[in-house]
Amino acid sequence: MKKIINDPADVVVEALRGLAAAHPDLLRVTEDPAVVARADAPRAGKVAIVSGGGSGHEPLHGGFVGPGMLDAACPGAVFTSPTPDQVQAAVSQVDGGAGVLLLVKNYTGDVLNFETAAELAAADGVEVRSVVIDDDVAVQDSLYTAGRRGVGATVLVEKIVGAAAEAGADLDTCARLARAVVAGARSMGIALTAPTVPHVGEPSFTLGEDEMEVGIGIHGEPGRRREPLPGAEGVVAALLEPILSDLPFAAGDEVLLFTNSMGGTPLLELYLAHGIAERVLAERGITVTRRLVGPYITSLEMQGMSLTLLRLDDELTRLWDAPVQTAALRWGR
Amino acid sequence: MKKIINDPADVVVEALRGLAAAHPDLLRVTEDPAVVARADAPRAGKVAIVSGGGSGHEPLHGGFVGPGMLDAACPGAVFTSPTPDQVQAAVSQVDGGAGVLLLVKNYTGDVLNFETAAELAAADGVEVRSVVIDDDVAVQDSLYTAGRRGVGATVLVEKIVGAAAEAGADLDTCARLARAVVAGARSMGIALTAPTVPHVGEPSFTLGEDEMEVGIGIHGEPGRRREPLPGAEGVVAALLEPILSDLPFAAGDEVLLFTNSMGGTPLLELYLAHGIAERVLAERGITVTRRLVGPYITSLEMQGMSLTLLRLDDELTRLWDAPVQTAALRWGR
Amino acid sequence: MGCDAAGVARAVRAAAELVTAHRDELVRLDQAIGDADHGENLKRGFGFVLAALDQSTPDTPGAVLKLVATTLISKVGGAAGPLYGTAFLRAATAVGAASELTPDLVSVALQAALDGVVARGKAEVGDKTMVDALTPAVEAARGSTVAEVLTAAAAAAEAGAESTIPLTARKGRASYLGERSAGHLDPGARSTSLMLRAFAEAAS
Amino acid sequence: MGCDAAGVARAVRAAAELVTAHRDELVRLDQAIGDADHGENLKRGFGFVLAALDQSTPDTPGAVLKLVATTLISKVGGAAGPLYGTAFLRAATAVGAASELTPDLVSVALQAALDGVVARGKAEVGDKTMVDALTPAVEAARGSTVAEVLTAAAAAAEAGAESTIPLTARKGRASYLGERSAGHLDPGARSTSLMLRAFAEAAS
Ligand SMILES: Nc1ncnc2c1ncn2[C@@H]1O[C@H](COP(=O)(O)OP(=O)(O)O)[C@@H](O)[C@H]1O
Ligand SMILES: Nc1ncnc2c1ncn2[C@@H]1O[C@H](COP(=O)(O)OP(=O)(O)O)[C@@H](O)[C@H]1O
Ligand SMILES: [Mg+2]
Ligand SMILES: [Mg+2]
Ligand SMILES: [Mg+2]
Ligand SMILES: [Mg+2]
Repeated sequence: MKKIINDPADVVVEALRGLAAAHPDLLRVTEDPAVVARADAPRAGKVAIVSGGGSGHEPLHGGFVGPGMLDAACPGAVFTSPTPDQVQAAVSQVDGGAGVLLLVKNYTGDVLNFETAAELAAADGVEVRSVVIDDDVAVQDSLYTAGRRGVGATVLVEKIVGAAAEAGADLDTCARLARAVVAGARSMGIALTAPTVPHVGEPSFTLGEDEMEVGIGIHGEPGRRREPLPGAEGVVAALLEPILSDLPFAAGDEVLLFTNSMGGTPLLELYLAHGIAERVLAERGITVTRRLVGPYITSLEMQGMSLTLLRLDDELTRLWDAPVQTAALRWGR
Repeated sequence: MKKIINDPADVVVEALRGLAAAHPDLLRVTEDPAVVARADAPRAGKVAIVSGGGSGHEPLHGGFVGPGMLDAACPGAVFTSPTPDQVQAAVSQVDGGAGVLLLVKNYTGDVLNFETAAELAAADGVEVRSVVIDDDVAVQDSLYTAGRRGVGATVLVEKIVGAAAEAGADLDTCARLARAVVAGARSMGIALTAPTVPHVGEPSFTLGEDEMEVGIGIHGEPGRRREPLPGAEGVVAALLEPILSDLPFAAGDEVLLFTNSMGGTPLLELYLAHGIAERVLAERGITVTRRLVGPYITSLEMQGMSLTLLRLDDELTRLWDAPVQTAALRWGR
Repeated sequence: MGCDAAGVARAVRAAAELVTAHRDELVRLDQAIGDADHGENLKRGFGFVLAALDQSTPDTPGAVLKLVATTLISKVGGAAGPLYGTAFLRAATAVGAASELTPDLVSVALQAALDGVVARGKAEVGDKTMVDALTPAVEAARGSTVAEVLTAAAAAAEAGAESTIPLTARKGRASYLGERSAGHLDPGARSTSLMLRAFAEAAS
Repeated sequence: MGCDAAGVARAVRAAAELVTAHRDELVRLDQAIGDADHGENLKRGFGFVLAALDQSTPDTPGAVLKLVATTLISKVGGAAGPLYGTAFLRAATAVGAASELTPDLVSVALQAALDGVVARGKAEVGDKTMVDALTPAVEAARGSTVAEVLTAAAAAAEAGAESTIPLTARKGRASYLGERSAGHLDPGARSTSLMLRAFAEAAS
């Protein structure tokens, strides 16, 4: 294992110290339990948006804490959902009296831990709602799985709902918007290499020199199938087709296209793939009106990418465009 | 070679198409010769800031084109400096009548091609100045080398000079500021893995499982020496010591600390290293007043990192804080 | 062993040690069909359990089990944290304020633990989860001494865990793999069988 | 070969083909002590040279050399683009409007090319660059026919290129490696010797 770390057991807390040192204007970190909260939290009268999940997906979620996006993030151990205590601590740090919305990626662990946290927070007298994000079309949503994973749409939900909360939307509105984004977003990912979890010390899986793993998640779990690695055109087609046919998206739709690196894929390749995706969507009569390109929801150093498509309307577009001031996403003001 | 590309010969132009598609509000791309220019160029009466270099270092330089930073970037082939024609085309696209400043990283190829371009532009009647950036302390600046490489300081020069030009500074002032940043900045990098150049198809060098390459550049060239990979504390020490002793930096200095990923090193590790660097500097009595953490000047998918320290004064700090609106750096406004 | 609070604490320590000794195996099992953290999660959680037991000595078996439960819930995360946490919490409630565990109380506690896991995780037998180890363990948990009850449960859990190998997962992270999950032992079923083995040996 | 414009164009084509055939070797040499692009840079540049020669047929040797120069300058980039570009440009100027190259003119052109490379790159013999191949080539470039001149130059360039192996680089990208650059053939010296060999063979 080649990593710039000290003891694998300390990776998360040491990274949080660096995050806190790097962004003193935006956020505050508490180490036990681990919480990344807005520097100016709690904001009286504002709905607080809280998310979290295993570490190793940076900048998700800590990099999205700040005005216009999250009020707090709860980083678990690498690839392990946070505990209820963390979420409860986050809630109590940022609750401004207008309620707290928990944004939960759909994994058994995340759902169970946030569920318990919501009960604990409710017992503390805080009004809490949860919305579960499940946008990954690689997983068939049926009786035979834990349901679709929450992946790329998470970034979009956090941005859009964060903007609404910042603008004074109430808890019901924030929850409705979160559900609307989840309903209108679909994602799909592939991997060229596997991530190496620090406490494991070796890659989570191995792929042949000419293979890609199709339908991967963000935790180093293998995908649905293994295929020969095609050129970039083929990769984009393998990602776009299942997304487009699932919702389905149709000619005339206006969409946000989110081209995400899984961490190790450099921007040169990512922009190349993005250009192809834009061209293919244009050929299908789908209009890309907003885009996000970069490593925003990652799986450590894994090489690979995902595409997320979100159908936009005026309300979602306006909220996407609203100012955001976080470590990883900034615009407007 | 595992990459999301089509024909290796088309990588740069296809990536540029994606860049253009992703940021229509910020920039325009011409393909032959390849130039990335501000969407609103030329700006009458404003000094134009032009940089460029081989591709493979993204977001450098195209990701830094926009208000408050570069007017144009000239992307060469992967790891190959651009040609004079490209630079000349960029100059003519963005010249607003107040002169053009060329920011050149100190590599033989970059220096020679920009030199010729400057002659061509001068012959076209454009007032041109060049500043060469050479901040890499891994290379001894002596009779026995091509001189120090331009690495991390490039990002800082482009930001600071871009802010000055945006605020109306004249060509001499911009050139003076560029030289001031170069004079006050020092960098050092290490690699855990080598990049794979698309037209080569295999890693530029190979390192043992426990080795790091110390004093690397951003083109896959091997470093000055190979050492056993220490923990993150050791990595940060190996980077900071030669930087601090070179300028030298001293207790009482106020600095900008730029913790840069070479591409493949994930944010989790980068923030961890950043936290250590902040702690060590504090122990030395050096005050970090500004910081930048992320993959900003990279070497394709290479794992590794660099640190850059820039001594700040009020003028540089104010220019660093000034608004910037580019694909990769955004704040203020 | 005695089945008072101290005895139960010793059994928990034994389970903590066995699971920790199998940390790498559990990581590898989870790597094949999950995210490679199950062994690390349990090692971390039981490390805190041992520290908690070092600090305070609860005075009933139920209080020991409750301490285990709250520690796992607040320190593990992932799927295993809340599931095992709930299992221990329900077991604690089931044994109430008894100062000593009887064979019957152990059976009841195991049943309560299983009910808790199912209530939280909604898994059925055959879904390739810890339920596949715990369900046969509960069914087999009969005997005239606590040691007999736990030995029977542990043996059944071991067989139940093995039975997950050919299964296609329908719950948890392994379900994302679809048919590619078949041919692998479920890590949670394995850790359940390890814990029961440790309890059984501690009781013998 | 004839040494008129068509003959010089044929020689340039031969050089383009030989360098392109050695593309991988030049990439590997540059990979060891540089950034692995020298072969690709020259292949790309000479590809454009061939295309330019296909389009227009300049009518003097000097015009052919100038076309090569401007194409390399505008299409190659890196260190080799301006250096080889300048070499061909100075050679073009040196042969002026002559309609046919003589042995003397070839010697003069080679000297001018070397002077141009040194003027741009400031390298001296022993710095481990193309200058180590070009300098002995210029010194050896004597003979009673163009073929003799170029054959002597090519042989000297080859020896000069080999001489770079033990050297520690003091110019160009290889200089960053310090003593680690010793033990490797300089890619630019190698490509210089390849070009001169192609010229010599075309002239023979
Ligand atoms: N819904 C569920 N019901 C019962 N057990 C489950 C369920 N989901 C997962 N598990 C168990 O949890 C184990 C995985 O635990 P762990 O790796 O610690 O958590 P995570 O899956 O969050 O990484 C699985 O092997 C399985 O036995
Ligand atoms: N200052 C110089 N003078 C003469 N030749 C040089 C100089 N610097 C580099 N070279 C030559 O250029 C070659 C490298 O060319 P190339 O790889 O195409 O460019 P780059 O170094 O920009 O990647 C070296 O092998 C060397 O022969
Ligand atoms: Mg997990
Ligand atoms: Mg080069
Ligand atoms: Mg797991
Ligand atoms: Mg080179």
